[in-house]
Amino acid sequence: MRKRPIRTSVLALMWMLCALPVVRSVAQDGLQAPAPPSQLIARDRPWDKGEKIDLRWKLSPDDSGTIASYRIYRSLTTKPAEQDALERRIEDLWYLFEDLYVPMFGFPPGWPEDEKARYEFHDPTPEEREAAGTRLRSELESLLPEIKILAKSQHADDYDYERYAEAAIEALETYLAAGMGLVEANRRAAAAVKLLNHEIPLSELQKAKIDYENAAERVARDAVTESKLAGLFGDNWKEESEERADEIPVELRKSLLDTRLEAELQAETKARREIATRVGETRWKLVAEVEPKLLNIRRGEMSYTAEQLDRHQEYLFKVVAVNRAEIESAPAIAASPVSPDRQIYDGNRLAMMLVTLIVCGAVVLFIGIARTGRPLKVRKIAGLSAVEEAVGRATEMGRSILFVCGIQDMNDIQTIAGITVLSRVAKTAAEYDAKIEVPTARSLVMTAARETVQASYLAAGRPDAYNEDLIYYVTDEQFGFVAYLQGMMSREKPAACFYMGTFFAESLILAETGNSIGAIQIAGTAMPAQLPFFVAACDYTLIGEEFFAASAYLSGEPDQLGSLKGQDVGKAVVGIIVVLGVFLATALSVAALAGNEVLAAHLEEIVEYLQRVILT
Amino acid sequence: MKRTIPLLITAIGGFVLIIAFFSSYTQSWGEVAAIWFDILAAIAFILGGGNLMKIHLKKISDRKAGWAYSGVTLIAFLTTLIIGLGKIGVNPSEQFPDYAWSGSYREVGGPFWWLYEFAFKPLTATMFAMLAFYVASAAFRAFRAKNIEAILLLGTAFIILLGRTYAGVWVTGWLPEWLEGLKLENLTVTIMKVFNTAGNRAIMIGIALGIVSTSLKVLLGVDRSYLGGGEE
Amino acid sequence: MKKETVIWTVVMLVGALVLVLNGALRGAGSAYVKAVPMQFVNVAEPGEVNADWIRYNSDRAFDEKLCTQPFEDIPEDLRESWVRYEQAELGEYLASRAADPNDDNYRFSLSQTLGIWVAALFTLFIFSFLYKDNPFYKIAESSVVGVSAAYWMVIGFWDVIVPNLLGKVAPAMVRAWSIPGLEDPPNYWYLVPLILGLMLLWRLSPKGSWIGRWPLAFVIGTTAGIRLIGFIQADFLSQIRNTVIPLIAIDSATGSFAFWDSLKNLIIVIGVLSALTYFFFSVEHKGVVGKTARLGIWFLMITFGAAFGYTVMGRIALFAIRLEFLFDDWLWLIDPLGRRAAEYASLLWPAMPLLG
Amino acid sequence: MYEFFRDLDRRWIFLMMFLCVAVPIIIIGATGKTFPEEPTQLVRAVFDEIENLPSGSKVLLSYDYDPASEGELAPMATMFAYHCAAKGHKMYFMALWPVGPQMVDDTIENIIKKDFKDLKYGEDYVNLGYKSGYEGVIKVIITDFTELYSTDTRGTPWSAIPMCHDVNSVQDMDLIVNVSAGYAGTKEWVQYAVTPYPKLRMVAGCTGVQAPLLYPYIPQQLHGLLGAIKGAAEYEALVIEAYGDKMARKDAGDNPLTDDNGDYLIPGKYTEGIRRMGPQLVAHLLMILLIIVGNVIYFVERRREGRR
Repeated sequence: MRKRPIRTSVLALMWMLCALPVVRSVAQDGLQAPAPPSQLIARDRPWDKGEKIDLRWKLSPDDSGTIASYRIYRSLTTKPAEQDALERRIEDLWYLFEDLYVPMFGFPPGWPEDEKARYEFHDPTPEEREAAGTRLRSELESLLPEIKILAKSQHADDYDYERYAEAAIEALETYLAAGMGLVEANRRAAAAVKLLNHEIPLSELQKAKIDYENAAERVARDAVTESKLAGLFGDNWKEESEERADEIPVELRKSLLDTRLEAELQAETKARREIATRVGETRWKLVAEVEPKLLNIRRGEMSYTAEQLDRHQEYLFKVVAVNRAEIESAPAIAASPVSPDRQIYDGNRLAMMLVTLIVCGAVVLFIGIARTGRPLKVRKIAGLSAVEEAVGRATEMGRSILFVCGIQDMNDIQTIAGITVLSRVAKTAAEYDAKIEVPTARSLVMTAARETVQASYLAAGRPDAYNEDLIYYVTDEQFGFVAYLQGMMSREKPAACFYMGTFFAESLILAETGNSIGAIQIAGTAMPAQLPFFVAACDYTLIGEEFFAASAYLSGEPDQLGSLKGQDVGKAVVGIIVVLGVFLATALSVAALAGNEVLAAHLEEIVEYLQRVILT
Repeated sequence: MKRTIPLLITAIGGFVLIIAFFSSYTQSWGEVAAIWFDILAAIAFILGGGNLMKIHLKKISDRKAGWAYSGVTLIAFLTTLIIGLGKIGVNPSEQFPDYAWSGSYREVGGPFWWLYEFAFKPLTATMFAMLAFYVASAAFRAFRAKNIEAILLLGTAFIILLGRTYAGVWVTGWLPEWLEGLKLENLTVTIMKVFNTAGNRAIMIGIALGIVSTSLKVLLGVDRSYLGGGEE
Repeated sequence: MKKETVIWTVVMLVGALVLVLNGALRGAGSAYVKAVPMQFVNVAEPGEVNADWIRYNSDRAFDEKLCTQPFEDIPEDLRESWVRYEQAELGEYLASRAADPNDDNYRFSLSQTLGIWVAALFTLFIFSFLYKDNPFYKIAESSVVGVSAAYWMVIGFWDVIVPNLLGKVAPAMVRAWSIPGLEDPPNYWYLVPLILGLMLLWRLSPKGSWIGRWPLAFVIGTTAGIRLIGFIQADFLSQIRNTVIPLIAIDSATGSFAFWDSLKNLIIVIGVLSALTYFFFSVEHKGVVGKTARLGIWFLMITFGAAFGYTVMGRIALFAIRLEFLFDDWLWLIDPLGRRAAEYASLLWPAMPLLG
Repeated sequence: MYEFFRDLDRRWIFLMMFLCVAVPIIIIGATGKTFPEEPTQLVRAVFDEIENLPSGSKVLLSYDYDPASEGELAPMATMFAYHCAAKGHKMYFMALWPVGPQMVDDTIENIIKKDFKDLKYGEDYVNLGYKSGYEGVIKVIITDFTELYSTDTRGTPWSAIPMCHDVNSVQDMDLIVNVSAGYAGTKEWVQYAVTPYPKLRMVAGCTGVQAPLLYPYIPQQLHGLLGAIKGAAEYEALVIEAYGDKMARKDAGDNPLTDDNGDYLIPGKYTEGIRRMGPQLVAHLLMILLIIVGNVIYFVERRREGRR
């Protein structure tokens, strides 16, 4: 009787939804470029990790029917000019080191003769050495302060490479102090500069340049190699040549090398020339293409959040409108470049934090209530009353109890839950004077289980009965552990078996073996895939959440029982959110079916907010 | 002291990680803690391995029943350990041919690989394969239609078992098109997508709540059995 | 009991005889390898701190002057070589022998042949437990415990301790010893797990074993923190999100009402809510709650049945593979992959006409 | 009779199970005869997803499994590679499991190098290898491959691999194919790749244990699924139906060989799944029989008790 008014009002609401006016837009294809969007504003997104920028713009004044979508571009920004120049100087310095090494110090002893020919260097005269050394020294001295500034700059800090810069500076200073004569100092200095050069992150433009050069080089190389090796090995020259390398004549190797070097040089020159013509032009990268939704059109503006940005770069954005004939409008460009900032609090996780606080708060609250001594009612769980019975039976029969805390390590909550159950079972066992055996698959679990069982024996007032050797490590390997358990169970025939923790495929092997020796078996796990096997083969199974509740039940302490009430609050929260969400989603599809686009659009926004923001 | 400090360590470690999760600067702390855990677990191998040796040596020296098998275990353990830790019979890696220790200890063709391929793998895989037998005996023994719950369990298993072989096609292949949804292979899909989804979801939500409350109990010191019982 | 022993002894002797004959006459269970020479050349530029080794016969080798001479002529300190053995099939071995009797690239491998026999025997030993516990199973069990415990220790050492602990605390040492490519600078934060680890080992000393509780407390605390957050994010919220579905579904293709999808959605929502009711601890399962919880159990049972059915498939496949190993690699009874020449293909050829 | 079954020693069941698997393996292994496969909707969806892409499309194949699950998954991995190669797609192999690259190499050696000799490494297929980090890898490469994959497994720089020139991220792929044995695997690909980027298409092959947990994602996030060995077998049947003439053993004149019925002679490596379905079918029937017998005993027992 009580429910009828609600049902009636829901029906009435749905009827009203269907009756709302319908908005339709007339599609009109234009061949001309659409009018551009305007007032593009780019702002750092507040409360994020420093990787997002919010964009907002006014829609193109053209009819919404003709605009298919908006394309968002961002510029491939370069670093500040000074930064770029410094990088280039460091690069040059590296080449200088390379070029000067041999003229300064001659070839290292034992260097093969034809290797010397490869460098086209002669053993330098003392004057040449002197000159080269002076030049290197002056270059270095002028550059060192700049490198120091770089190493201390915000830039280095951000990219976390100042340690390399520091190491490089140290090596270079040693080098300058040591003079020119030390081969080892020179080597280390060269390596230091190379390191520095290597560690400076490239801008996107530079990356593109390098890619282009590499590609040109590779094409040139393959073109030379393929014709020659294909003649020798046929179509599959690449694999074949690697397998039958011994058959490649030495002369062919030599001529290949020469022609390749030549071709590479040409290709690189050509690539550099081509790149040079492109430098200076602004390059845009398409970030996304978004379609305006009904609500956007009504509001006349749209927004988008550019993600996955680098917080050390500055970005310029532009937005263009695209009509149905795929023609782009003139762009709306943001006034100035922005770079994303990082804030200490991650706002994406606000909703999650609230949920965490509610769920945890409920548990804490009920534990608190329980401590005040108010009685708490909780229902019974069948499997748990069997614990005492199982221990008792083992004592009667004079056989042992087997307890397995799963096969995972202590970084799994199920193992911890298993250990807490163990503490209660061990206490009961100590009181009954039954022998309890705990083989473990992890060393840390063995350690923790020993602590636990020892304490339980102490609590039961029988510390002398505790035997450390009954809690032992077998092997980390899942099936090695099971092979051992299977053999052990069939030989020692424990009267009661507990499986409490994370189990995988071994669940059924254990349960079946236990069954064949006629043991009472009680299992508890939160592995959905293994539950059916325990349910089928064990006497009692604690399913999922019941397993975590077990230790609270077994302890019987009021504050532990309080946590169960807290969990129930969590479930109630789930129920409320699900019912609410389902209602909204249903209303959305009813509105859509009825053709009420405006209402549908509003509802869609709400449902999306629920799913994308609150429940993420 | 002996109990208060560990409780403090637990609470601080846990709550710091929870708070760290919500700040942009400290989100990676969880991963660091996971790496540290791996290191701790690897060091703990010394405890586990030592314990293994101790137990078996004791069995041998006591001449307990079956002490010879302890000998087998010890020999297998030590052989594998020495070959593996010593990278015996392993070639250097291809990038660094001049570093004798740079090769992979698992190199194909090496002695450690041999132990893996011809002892570790067949032994563990065969243990795994024994499940085929246990599944059969469990099906025979445990799947009895005692009540509605049991009927649902075995009925579903029945449909899936049939639906996932050619037998399913034989049994219901004659159904007309408008009853296509009842063909076993399609029924299988419906069961999986609807009932199985609903059940699994409820279990997962429940487990998540159970884990939250267990974690909280541990962090708040309500449940401190792992440190040894209630009293100081 | 005596009779059983006699029967088993006879069965085993006959079996062993057949195996030996099968191995000796047909070569069953033998393995072959292909020898691949591995030749490396150091092509580092002068002044380069690190050596730059490349395969003598790789693609890159054609860009290096050093490789334009026969391998033997390269200065000794600039080259390294050894032989790698790859697994090969009998078919390849026979083919290479037929083409050139002196070709020793393909060889018979004693160690791997032995390996196949060991693996096959271990497989049988483990299966023998299905009959009953016996000494063979005990041998297999003891071996697997020993081998696997050591195996995981070795992995823990080379994959965790060396790169993640030593590599962070003393990178220079590790670089000079086993990971020459290691680039990271020292990170002394990793002394924390090292110290915790040492505290853990304190348990071995007779006094002050309580120190071992500190690392344990750290582990349990951090685990609780990480899992609490992780499960709320991954399971709790995402499963609720997936359950927010319309009870009136729309066919995305036609835009009209979809009856069957709506029904499915309804069942899912009811299923989730009723199964959650089953897990309620505060209320006894009586009355409306009891009925809802009962419905919840039904959903759970269907879930379990489905999981059971699917898992069975995997388990049988695993067993089939062990048998294929025995029949194919070891006994050479079958040859579905065509790895051996026709005359080795099957022992069953006399029975072929019968099998059709 | 009833007493015999009631007190049945489980070793009899073990023996039956052994025979049900061993006999079909030997018969199928010796005769090459197999059961026919009737592909189901989900498997057909997987096949269509690859088949309907225009030739030359980019397909990312992530092999996330290890030797322990090879039995169920290797046939799928083989067939995925064959199908993509036969259709002329560009294949980008990668792995989230440490041993995954070996699985990829096996596939490349046995399938691509043997049966598609004209495909070139780096132009038609590439092995990007393994990166550690589980789902973290997916989260990164979904927006940028080069952040993790600066080279392929052979050490070739990304920019030097021709087929990678127009690839920036997973989003540039026309299809993701995943072979998965657990974590990290299909679930993570769905969660971190397809869910945030719904334009991506994805099909997967997984072990039987995983399948129940993946069904909730079909068909919105996962566009096709091969579940366990059965899925593999059905998929094999579909590919053989479409490409049997290419796949079959060839005579000296490079013409496909056929058997007496006019069916193509397919090499054993392409029928692994179909062959394994023989023991699977018989074993499933045994399981069903056991459940029925078990229940008959139960009801007889109950009736007798009731009579008492």
